[in-house]
Amino acid sequence: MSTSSYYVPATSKWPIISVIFLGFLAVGAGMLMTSGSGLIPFLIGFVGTLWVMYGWFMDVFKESQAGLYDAQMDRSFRQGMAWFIFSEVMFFAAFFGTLFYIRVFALPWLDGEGAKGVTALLWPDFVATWPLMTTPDPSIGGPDAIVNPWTLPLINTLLLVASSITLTFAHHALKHQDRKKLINWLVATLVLGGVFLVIQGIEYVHAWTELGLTLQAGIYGATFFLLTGFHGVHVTIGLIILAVMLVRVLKGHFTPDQHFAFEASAWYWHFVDVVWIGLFLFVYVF
Amino acid sequence: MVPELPPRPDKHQAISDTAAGGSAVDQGGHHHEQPTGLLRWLLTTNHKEIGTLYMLFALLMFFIGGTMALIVRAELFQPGMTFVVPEFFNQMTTMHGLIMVFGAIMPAFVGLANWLIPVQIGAPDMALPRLNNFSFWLLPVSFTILLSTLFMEGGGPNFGWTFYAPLSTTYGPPSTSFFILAMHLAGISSILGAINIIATILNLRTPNMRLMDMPLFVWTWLITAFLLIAVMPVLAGVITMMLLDINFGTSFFDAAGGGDPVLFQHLFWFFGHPEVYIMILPAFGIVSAIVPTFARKRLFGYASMVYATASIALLSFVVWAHHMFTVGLPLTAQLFFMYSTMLIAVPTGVKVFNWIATLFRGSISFELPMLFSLAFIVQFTIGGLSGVMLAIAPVDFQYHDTYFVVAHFHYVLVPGAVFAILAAAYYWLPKWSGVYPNVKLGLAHFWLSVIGVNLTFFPMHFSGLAGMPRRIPDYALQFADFNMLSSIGGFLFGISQLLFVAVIVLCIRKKGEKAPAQAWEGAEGLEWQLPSPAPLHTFDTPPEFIPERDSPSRH
Amino acid sequence: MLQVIKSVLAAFLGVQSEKNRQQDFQSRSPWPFIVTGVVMTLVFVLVVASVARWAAS
Amino acid sequence: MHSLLPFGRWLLVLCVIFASQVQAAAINTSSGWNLPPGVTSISQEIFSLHMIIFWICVAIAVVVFGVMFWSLFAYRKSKGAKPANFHENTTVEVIWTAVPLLILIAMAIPATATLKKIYDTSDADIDILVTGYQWRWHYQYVEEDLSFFSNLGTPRSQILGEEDKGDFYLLEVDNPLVVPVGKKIRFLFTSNDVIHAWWVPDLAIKKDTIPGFINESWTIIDEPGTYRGQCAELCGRDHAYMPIEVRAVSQETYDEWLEEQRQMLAEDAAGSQREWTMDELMDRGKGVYNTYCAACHQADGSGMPPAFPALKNNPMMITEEGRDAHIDAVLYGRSGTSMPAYSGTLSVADIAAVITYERNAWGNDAGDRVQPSEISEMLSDD
Repeated sequence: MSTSSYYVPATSKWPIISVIFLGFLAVGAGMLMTSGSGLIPFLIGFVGTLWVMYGWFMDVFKESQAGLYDAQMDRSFRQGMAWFIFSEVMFFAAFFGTLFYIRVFALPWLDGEGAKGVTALLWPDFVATWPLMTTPDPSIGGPDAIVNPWTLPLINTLLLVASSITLTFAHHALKHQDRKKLINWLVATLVLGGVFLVIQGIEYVHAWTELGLTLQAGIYGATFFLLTGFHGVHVTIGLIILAVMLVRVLKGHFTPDQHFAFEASAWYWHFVDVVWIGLFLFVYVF
Repeated sequence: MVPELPPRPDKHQAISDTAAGGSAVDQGGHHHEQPTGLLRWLLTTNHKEIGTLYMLFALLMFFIGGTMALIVRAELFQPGMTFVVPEFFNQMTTMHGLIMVFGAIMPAFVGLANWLIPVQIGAPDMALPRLNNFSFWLLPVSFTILLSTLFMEGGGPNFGWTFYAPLSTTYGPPSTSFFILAMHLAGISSILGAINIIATILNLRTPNMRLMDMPLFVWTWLITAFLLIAVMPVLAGVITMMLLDINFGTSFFDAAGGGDPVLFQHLFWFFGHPEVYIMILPAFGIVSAIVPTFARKRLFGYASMVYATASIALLSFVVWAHHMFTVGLPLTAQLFFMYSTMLIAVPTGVKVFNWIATLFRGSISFELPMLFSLAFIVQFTIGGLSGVMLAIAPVDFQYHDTYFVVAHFHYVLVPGAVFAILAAAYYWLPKWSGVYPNVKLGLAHFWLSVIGVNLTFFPMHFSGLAGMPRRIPDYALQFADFNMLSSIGGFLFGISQLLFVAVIVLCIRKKGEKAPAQAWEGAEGLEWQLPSPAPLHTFDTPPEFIPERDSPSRH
Repeated sequence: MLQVIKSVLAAFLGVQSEKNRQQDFQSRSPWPFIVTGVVMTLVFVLVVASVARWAAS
Repeated sequence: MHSLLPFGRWLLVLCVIFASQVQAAAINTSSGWNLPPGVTSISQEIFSLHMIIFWICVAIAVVVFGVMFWSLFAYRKSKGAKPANFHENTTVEVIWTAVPLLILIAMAIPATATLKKIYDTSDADIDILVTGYQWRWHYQYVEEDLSFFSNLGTPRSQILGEEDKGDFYLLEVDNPLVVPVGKKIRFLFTSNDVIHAWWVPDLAIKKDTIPGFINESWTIIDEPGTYRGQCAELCGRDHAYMPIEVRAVSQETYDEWLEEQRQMLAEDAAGSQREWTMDELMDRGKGVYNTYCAACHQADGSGMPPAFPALKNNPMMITEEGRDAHIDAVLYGRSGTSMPAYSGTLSVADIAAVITYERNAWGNDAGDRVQPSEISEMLSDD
């Protein structure tokens, strides 16, 4: 705080516009799921939301470049981002909790083990295994096979870990005013993340069409796609954020002291990376 | 995430002046041009205006949800299907719960937080003002979608506000997807609002206000905001899984595919139990502000109040399954959740004892905010004591899902949380509007509310113990008398809330006794140094703050 | 460290004298208190869980 | 601004409320306003736990509110009270933290003991599988090869207020669960659709029925009698209309009842083979219709369009061409609507009778009969 007066940002039209488009998005999605119509409001909402994010962030960048934000505003942004990531952690915690509950409690009970083993009277032929290839009611149908963790998933793990490292190098370059290195490492990160997504897509197609591993393939398919799917969405968001950072870097934004937007995207990317490590261990390997 | 203290201002930049607070008031200066008319409210980033919006929204929802409650009470006035059909009755109980929890009580507290936290800690506004605007305006969109489900084919949500699977998934009405998306929007609003509140409290305190100097309302909101950020995403996760079960053929909550319906309840109550505290902790903060003012004595055990709030919050993460004592938990789990739940009574008791010790040997007067706060203490304690009874797992087998539970949580939420919100409104209305609330109307409102609320909810203990399950539109004859009393009380309570609207309208129109800066004789805190009504922009520069322990006026 | 543990325990019970509290808040960093608090919460949960396990057997 | 007056009024009002409730409870002597002590050792243990914790709470309330109201009275500003200057006292705080803790520990010990007894389902004499359906209970005597549905016994006319309500309004069923006294009965709870909860206050059993999982509980009933309860977990539209009636009888009566049930089953099996007259079918069909169909399609067949179509003058039910579709709808339900499949719920005789009834009641004039043998043939074709 160089002066003791507070900085309060100006009003902005973006929040209210964004609320309107989110409303379109929700109503469109609801209509798509219930009646099949609703593509138009959904697309309006989707495109509109993207537009709003672009506009809102551009305003923030302009203000940031104009030097309007003081140290206090910077701290507010930092804390806001940190708590936002904490909320994301809890979002994934719910899904990991689901996975553990199913594996540790529900399936053994259905198979006749543990405190509620009497349940097996209802499913006399069921055998609990993980991965669950045959569901308690066989008509639901489990997957025919599962993804081998030591093929594409391992490559993906290495890609993401590598991308975290390259991003850290980029950050160091930024701190040392080395624009060229910064750009190179940032591009490398983007490429690694992009390849990760492509491989994930290939794996999904393979799983869905050849392994019979689908959302409907019992609880294994459900948890598999829930965890990897939401992780994939987060990778995509992270890539978009990093791409925006690249554009800003190319425009000459950020200084060694003031580059919180860059740091925030790095936090987010590391978070996505850590989630993947958990996924690799508990969804694929164990 | 606790920051180092902001540096003290080098010079006292002319902020040591009078109660009218010369520099505390905006003097034109560098504030941006305000749009006018409707646009002003749509675009506002001012914490006071957003706070007002939140509270008005909550009031509207309070009346919509209340009307639904009255439809329920009208049907239950007598046994037999008399007034509505069971399908509609279930939609009314469900929507009443959802609207009151997510649309009335939470937004009311968020509105109070918006209005009060910046002025109580000497901040110019919330830390992230545009996000604040965004958080608010998500709510009207969310609740418009939610209410519109009532008019969709198959009706709105009819599975209770706890929406247990598979009643809400496989057997839910088609509109359930809309309900889920509406909850997502409300959840985003809550998370972002909570992030904003934490950032404000940790980052924008006036320089010499340390954490342990903060008013308790700020403390309770800091902890509440933490709870919100921790559990709203879990709710988002579980409703997303519902959405997948309904529309994409997954089997999270279906044993046939290897899932478990009880998993839904675990996830829901991992959110739901802290959610209960989200709806009561800020009330503790309000009462802890009002009682010392009208007892003219420092709050007894400030530190233990803070610690007790923190322990309640931490414990709230490990007690969720006490809502599920009858689902067939293994014995060890049953015992664990029974013990941890019983322990919550300890810090909660500490709070009540502290308030009473504050009253003890004070100099007490009975203005409207004080009346509501005292009623809160008594009525909340009744709800707390029935909570202790419910914690005993084997006995809970008899209470669970009966009107005894309905009585318990309504005692905590209506004569508890709602009374605290009303107390806050009467306490700070002079600061918001510049005039005192009308005493005659306020007294009538208070007494009719106290009578109405107790007449509604006290008999429910008995109908529950006598064996009446909750969420039924029709009941056996032995519950008839208690239900008739409850229905009469419900209508009395509901209608008397119109008096509150009258009080507010009078205040908005500035009809009433003008309030000075320090509207209440014994009031302490930065907000009472601002003129009444508080100007739109306050504290352009950090004000000087004297911690209460050093305050000359109250020891 | 002992003082930190003592203070956190006091916080769990909600009882601490003003003198000790003032002393705690002299220290600049809240992190030892936060970390100790989280650890003690976990310990507390484990204790209640083992009591439940013992009682159930 | 105002002084004691409101408090006097407040106290007075609270007294009035309390008195009115005492009176209300006294008027209705059949109910009481407390938990029933029940008829099993567990229910009585739970009742005494309940009373202990209740009196502890009352005592705490008396002390806390006593101190509070005395303070409010004694330290009024209007009487010139001057505020004291204290805001902490470690001794007092330790005491009021420790004492509640001790009380809670004292409560937890007997509660744990009771809970452990409740969980001990070993060595049962009789196993009964209880299955929740929307909206009826199904009981299966596991060792006896005997099972039946238990439906709401209260006629709809009472619910709609067209007729005076009986003493056991909404607490009576067509086929009660019959069990012997003095025997350890183990209940296995599960559900066919959504979560229900089987609750009989006199037995102090309340257990959720979770689809796909089984929960256990047990009871030994000491006194013969009829014990009533209700579904306690919201399970959809007719949640209020699935009561429980347990009849505890002596071992001899129980054995006789079992014999009777077996005979009825045998008769039913025989009945599905023989030819039924129109009157027999209409008579039985009317009963089945009122139990299973009238809640949606109404006793007079008028339905509640569009959700529940009218059966009166329904083309499917007055023409020969509609016959197959009609039978199909009753047997297998209609997907996408709330019409359930009855092939697993009703006996072939019941299905034949109710279809015949629907085709010939309320002015429907299809005139044909559907025989039980026809239905059993169709079912065995699947």
